[in-house]
Amino acid sequence: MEKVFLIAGDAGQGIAKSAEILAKSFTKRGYYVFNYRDYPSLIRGGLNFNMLKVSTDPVGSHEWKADYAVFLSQQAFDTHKDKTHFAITTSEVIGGDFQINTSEIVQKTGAPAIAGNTATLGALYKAIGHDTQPLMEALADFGKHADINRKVAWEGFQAYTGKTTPLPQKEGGKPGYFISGSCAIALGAIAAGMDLYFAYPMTPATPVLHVLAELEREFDYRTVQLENEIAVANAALGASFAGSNVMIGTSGGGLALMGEALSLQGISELPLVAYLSMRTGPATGVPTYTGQGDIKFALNIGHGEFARAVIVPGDAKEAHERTVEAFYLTRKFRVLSLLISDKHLSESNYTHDSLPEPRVNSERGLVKATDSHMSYKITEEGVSPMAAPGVNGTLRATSYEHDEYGYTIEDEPTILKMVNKRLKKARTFEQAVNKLEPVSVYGKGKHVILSWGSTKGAILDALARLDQASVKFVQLSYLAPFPKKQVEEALKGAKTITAVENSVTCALAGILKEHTGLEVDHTIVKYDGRPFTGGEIVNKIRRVIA
Amino acid sequence: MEKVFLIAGDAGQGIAKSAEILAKSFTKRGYYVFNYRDYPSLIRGGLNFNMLKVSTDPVGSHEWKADYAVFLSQQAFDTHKDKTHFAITTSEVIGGDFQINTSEIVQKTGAPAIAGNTATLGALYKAIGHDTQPLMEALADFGKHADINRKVAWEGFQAYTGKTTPLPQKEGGKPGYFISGSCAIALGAIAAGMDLYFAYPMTPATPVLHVLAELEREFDYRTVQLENEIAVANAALGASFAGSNVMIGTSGGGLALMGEALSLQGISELPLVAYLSMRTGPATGVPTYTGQGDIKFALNIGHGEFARAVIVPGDAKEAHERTVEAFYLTRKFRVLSLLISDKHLSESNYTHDSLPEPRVNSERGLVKATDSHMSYKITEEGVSPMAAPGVNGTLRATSYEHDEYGYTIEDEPTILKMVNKRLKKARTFEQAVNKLEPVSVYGKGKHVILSWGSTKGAILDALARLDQASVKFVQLSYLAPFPKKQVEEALKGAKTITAVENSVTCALAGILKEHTGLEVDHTIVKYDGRPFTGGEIVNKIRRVIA
Amino acid sequence: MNANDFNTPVPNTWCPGCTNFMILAAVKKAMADLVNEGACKKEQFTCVAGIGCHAKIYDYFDINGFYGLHGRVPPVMAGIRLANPNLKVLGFSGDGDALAEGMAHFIHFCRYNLDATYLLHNNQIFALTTGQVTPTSEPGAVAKSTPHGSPFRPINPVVLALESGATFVAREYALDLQNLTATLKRAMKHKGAALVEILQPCITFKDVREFVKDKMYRIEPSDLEGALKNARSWNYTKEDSIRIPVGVFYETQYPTLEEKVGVKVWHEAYPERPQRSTEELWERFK
Amino acid sequence: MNANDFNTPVPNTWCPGCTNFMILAAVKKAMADLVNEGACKKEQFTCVAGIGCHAKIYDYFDINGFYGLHGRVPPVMAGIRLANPNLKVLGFSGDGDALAEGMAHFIHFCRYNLDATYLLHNNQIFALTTGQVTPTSEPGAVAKSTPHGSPFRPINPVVLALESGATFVAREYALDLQNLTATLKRAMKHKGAALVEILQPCITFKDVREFVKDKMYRIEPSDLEGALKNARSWNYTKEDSIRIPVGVFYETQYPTLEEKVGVKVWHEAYPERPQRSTEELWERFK
Ligand SMILES: Cc1ncc(C[n+]2csc(CCOP(=O)(O)OP(=O)(O)O)c2C)c(N)n1
Ligand SMILES: Cc1ncc(C[n+]2csc(CCOP(=O)(O)OP(=O)(O)O)c2C)c(N)n1
Ligand code: SF4
Ligand code: SF4
Ligand SMILES: [Mg+2]
Ligand SMILES: [Mg+2]
Repeated sequence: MEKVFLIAGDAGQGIAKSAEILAKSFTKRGYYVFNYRDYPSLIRGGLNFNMLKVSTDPVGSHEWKADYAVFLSQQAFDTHKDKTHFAITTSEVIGGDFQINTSEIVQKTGAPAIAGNTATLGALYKAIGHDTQPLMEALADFGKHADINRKVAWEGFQAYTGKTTPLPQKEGGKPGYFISGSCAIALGAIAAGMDLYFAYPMTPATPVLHVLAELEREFDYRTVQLENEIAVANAALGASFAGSNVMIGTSGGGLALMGEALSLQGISELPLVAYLSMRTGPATGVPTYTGQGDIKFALNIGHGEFARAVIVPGDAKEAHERTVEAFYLTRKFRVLSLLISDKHLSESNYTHDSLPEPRVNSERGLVKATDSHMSYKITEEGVSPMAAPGVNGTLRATSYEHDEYGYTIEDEPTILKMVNKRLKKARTFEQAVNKLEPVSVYGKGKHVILSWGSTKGAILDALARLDQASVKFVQLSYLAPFPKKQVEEALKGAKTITAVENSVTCALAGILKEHTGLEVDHTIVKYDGRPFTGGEIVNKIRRVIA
Repeated sequence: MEKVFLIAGDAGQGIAKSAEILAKSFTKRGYYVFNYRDYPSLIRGGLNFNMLKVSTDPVGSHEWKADYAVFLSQQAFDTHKDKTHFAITTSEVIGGDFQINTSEIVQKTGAPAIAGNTATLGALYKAIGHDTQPLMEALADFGKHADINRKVAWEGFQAYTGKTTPLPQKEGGKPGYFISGSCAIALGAIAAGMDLYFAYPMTPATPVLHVLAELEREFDYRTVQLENEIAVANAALGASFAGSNVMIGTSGGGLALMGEALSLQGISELPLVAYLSMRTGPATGVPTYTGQGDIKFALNIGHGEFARAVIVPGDAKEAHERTVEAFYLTRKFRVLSLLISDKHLSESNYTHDSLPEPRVNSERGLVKATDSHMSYKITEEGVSPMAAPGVNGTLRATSYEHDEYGYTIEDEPTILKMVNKRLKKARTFEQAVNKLEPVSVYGKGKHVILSWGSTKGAILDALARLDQASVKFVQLSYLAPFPKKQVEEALKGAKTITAVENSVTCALAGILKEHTGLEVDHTIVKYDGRPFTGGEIVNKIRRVIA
Repeated sequence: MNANDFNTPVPNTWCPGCTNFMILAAVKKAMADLVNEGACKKEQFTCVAGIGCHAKIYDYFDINGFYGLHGRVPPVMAGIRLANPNLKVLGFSGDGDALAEGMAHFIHFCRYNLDATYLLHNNQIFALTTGQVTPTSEPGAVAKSTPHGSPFRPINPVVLALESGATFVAREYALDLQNLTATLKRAMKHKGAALVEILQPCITFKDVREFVKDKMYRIEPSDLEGALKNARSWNYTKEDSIRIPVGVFYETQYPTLEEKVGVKVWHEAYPERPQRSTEELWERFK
Repeated sequence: MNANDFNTPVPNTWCPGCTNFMILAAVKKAMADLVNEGACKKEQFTCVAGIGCHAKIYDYFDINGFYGLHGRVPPVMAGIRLANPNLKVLGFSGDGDALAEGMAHFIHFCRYNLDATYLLHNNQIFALTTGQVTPTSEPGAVAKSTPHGSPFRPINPVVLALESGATFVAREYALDLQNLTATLKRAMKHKGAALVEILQPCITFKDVREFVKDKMYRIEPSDLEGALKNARSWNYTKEDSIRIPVGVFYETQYPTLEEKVGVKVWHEAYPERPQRSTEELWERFK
């Protein structure tokens, strides 16, 4: 059983905060909440909205139609009134199914005008037939303004006399965690033992920068914003060379500036985690909206040939786990870890209740340098043990082809030796990735939905509504190295394969074909900057497998 | 009938010049010459060598073993003596099969020491049993030093008493053109009507910059070196917006810095030709050596999804023709033209005798702006007519998603409309590329060699020595849009497919599979920075199709 | 012709009250004046914008426009001017745009003495990305990526422009419409690289309107040494003791890059370039 | 310990007689002196090189080394210092490397006052790419990409460094081994961003050895104003009338970026970071 809530108003009106409070109040009672944030690229005056799906079962997507909407501005009402079955408005708005006189309430309670929002939350609680206790708890988030907001909420609850469609009480459910993809990635980096995070702000990667900056003293690492993305990537490699565990973060435009440095990662083999949060492209595109259109670029970024992990988690919990894996892989194999999210995963909030620990521990794993240390020693597995400079020996890292010491070379035999070393490493590393469950299978049907990244939530929500005996979801969490065997295994006996991607061209279909020769039967794509909902997937899949 | 000559000495000794004179002398008699230049990344003191194959039939590659070598320094002799059957040395060198006393000759003739090189060329002419006339003609290149060099050459000819293995006289052959890939590309750009070339120096793309700078006043265009590659790419788009026909050039590292601007090309749809000359990567790699390892990066560069032409000519003549096509396509369809070469094609010299004109003419094709001009007008073919600013109307170009006027938008319907416009354009453009003979087939056998770019010369040379009834060469001159139908046609009935690529991973195999589902049976790769020779291809193909 | 003739139908998405509105008004007024004076035709104006709040200006006036990438305004201006020296180019950058991402181009724009007017909307913050420090933020500034205080010192773009060869350098305050308009007109009339820094307080993330208004005083142009002295007298700190010089710091003449390269309006000189046969071109390689 | 203790077995590929050999000698000598004086251990020295002839120095001394990308020396230095403030970082750039490709980083390196020594091998040419103009080439310079004369003016890196906040700024001549060594030692001992421009004539593409030697005169450090005056007195032109100041222009103290950020040797402080459970970390999102 689920209910969808739409909270809409002007940018700067505190929409995001109201939605968060509401969501938190539900998670406190054990509900699952998914929160989608929709906002244009401006600071104040435009329209924002949040779509919350609240359910007694796990949810990972929103819907485009709400059961209840709260409209905090006229513009919001006029623009979005069709997105809801029932509209609660404030005294500032003309129209709607039920109006809460927020100005009266704030006057009566002596609250500031902005607290009027909270009255509508009280009203919503009445509308679903719940007592306000969890809401009152969640309002603690307002700190010293908590009490006044509670008063306002209570008045809103009292004032509401509109229709009520009850949401079944969820008893006994353990309160879950309500977290965004960005926060999960930041915490994953902390769990993995990061020392330094370098970034230059870029939507939608910026929240990770903000969260990490906030927490840097508590966990004793540092966050440094540098002059641009090129500086960021090169500084990160410098820090990695010096022994630190580093991560950088950006969006597509910033990544495009880092191509040369990522290629340097390839030949210097310095551990590096690069976080990419995609948005609607090309170029500046539609900067606060989502898309998965950078994936082929990420898979192939950097001139020359070198191995990389392209890690594409599907929800917040996985984002945390996979971030730890990104650190694990780059430290253990000295390959580039590209950790990929998008606006939808980074900026949506998920409810997770169980938190299994990551599959691996990330370790710095530095060896002690010897007096005649070989930074690029040829080993059986192709991985040269890594040491940090400063205590013993002479450590080297270089953008040129080099010998085992890191000296520049140009002769054929040494080039071959070193390329072959890196090739061997790539194979060792591929085996390690295969052990990280790069492919997950949900359901058992013969109609396969194949996808990766942030579409996971909508597809899982759809799966719950589809005939699970006939549909199966194969989720890829790694696109490089491509988990060929596991994908082939998962697709064996498929009647149809449908690739789902938030893109124009459905790169996944080509990627699948390139690696397995398998052709998808259908593609479901969406490229208007908006993410899929469970409902959309249900409809499209039904049409496709009809 | 062919002979291979090796000219080796120290960097700064004039090796390249000697080789060029020798080559030119042969082309004057109607021979075909291919000249491979091998030099390390330094200015003076290291070793350079040139390998010339001189033949009565067309040639497009060198060999690693010469019939005659000239060694101008001890170091050159010691390092490269195994590369030849017979070594002519100068008086400075201890060793060799025959020594020309160059110091005596320069003394006697009163020539400067550097002219000693020319004596060895005279000697070579004796060794192949030819009269020196064509050499004397070619020495005209020395301008006011021509006569003294002729004297020296004559002395060298006289002094040689070593073995003679005659090269058959080639009578009646029309003198060919002896030209490098770089020069051909520069001339192609001039032929296409380029107004502005922007670049930042980077080996092996720099020669195009130098040649274009040299010729800019003669053909009235301008070459501008800017502060870095990011400036280059953005300036080019600015100039394109303002109505100019522009090209930029770089190598892999520079291209990696241009990713963001190339993505801007994708959404702004401003005509742009970007020339990439690849070298051994990743990163700085082996900067004066060759490789094709950037191809997947080039095919996918730039965040977001947008169409592009990836044009991969195989020799100098084709480089000229395809450069004109690059301009044609970008102006007609407002798509990015990526013109790709590598050190081997750019810096080798080819002999061409017949010069068919390019398939198309490049036209600027500007329309006149109207008062309420739509820079991104939706048309049936998806191509918005292009006008230049300054006379009428308001012209716009933008990195944001936009409406037909170029104003910023974020709403779903307009995003869809504009993405669909660009999709339509991509299809129109694909059809145009299919008319440009993107695939060439040589030979008729059922064992197919599939390749692209600079490997063409070696493969054609090999084909001449292989059983042409059993082997066929399918050459791709476009990798994007991928000429799927024509490739499938050419591969129909193949017994085996062997992909040849100067790379580690043979990207071509994956590209083929991605687009056609076809799996190659064999790959022949080489990744030591050196190009294939005809002989290497012959040996490897024989093993493969045995 | 008046400022309103430059209006567009696009809804404005700056925060209500944003000081950028005044810059927009001033630029439109300056352009209208120039057209009325016969100095320039409307069709010649061409705007190049970076990415940030400042750059949204691209949508708000009806002149030719290139909405480029973050930090890349100067090279786009260079490309436009080298392709068509008849266009009157106005560049719009923010402090993040010009001095963080785009610092290399900022310096080289001045060095090239490109004939264009470069407006630097300085609000000492990355505004559009919701508030982080920029190269002109004061020492210790608390912002979203520096919640424990910025470790950086501000850099002075007026000094840098003067030292890098800009031939017209000024600073104005966004809310002083009259002086801003006058200085913009002067800058647009100047032949060569003109930098106009505009103090443009962000009322949402860093509202220093009162502070700037209090501290401002007008200066007159002087020689380079004097200009530098004036420029260095305020280094973007927020102490109470400081004073902020505004006005034209410096103006001089020097050949422009376009002149030195020797360019023309290529597409007018050659509506189509003469077709040249391969044989003609390859002749020299015989 | 002496200079030879820093030798490597790698064959040197500079042109015979290249002035870079003297820079190599001076750096080795300076390092040996610092070790002998107990100021530093050999293992602490860490070189960061750009791409160009200058950068080949990476191969020629036996100290920790990061051979990076063209133009990117400063951010690599920053990364190293923020990761391990015990390392003694020496950066090596060319004029193309630092002032064309890398201009943004050059300015910000000075602004950050990163505690590192930055050597700028200035030969007024892109040497390794066989000779094109750089931002310090004289006006009208004829080179391979400007056969009809450069349209650009030179820019003055000493002035830029002073204006951008470098706390130690000097210029030396590559062939004056004694002064070069002494100044390098001073720079290495300085806490903060130290720029040492080294006039390093390229004997193959632009041999101005005689010119530089003739025009050089030594200066003493002064206050910022004096330093700027000295620095501006030569702007990289080649007129007969010019004089070239060499020596230390300026030295001052200011907190470094590392201090302000508050860093430590992370991998020594935390050989392995404590493992933290997801539950512990997610607690705050309950
Ligand atoms: C390559 C790149 N990096 C980062 C961004 C994200 N970004 C957009 S606006 C902006 C800050 C703009 O600050 P400023 O130039 O000062 O403009 P303001 O918004 O303050 O007017 C940033 C970092 C981007 N668009 N492109
Ligand atoms: C991104 C990038 N662009 C261009 C190059 C090519 N490149 C190599 S060295 C060099 C010039 C170096 O000039 P400078 O820094 O002055 O060094 P010098 O050789 O004079 O010592 C260039 C442009 C490169 N390696 N990387
Ligand atoms: S955030 Fe600041 S600069 Fe941006 S529009 Fe709002 S007030 Fe103006
Ligand atoms: S080219 Fe010039 S800078 Fe480079 S090694 Fe030779 S002399 Fe030295
Ligand atoms: Mg700003
Ligand atoms: Mg140089």
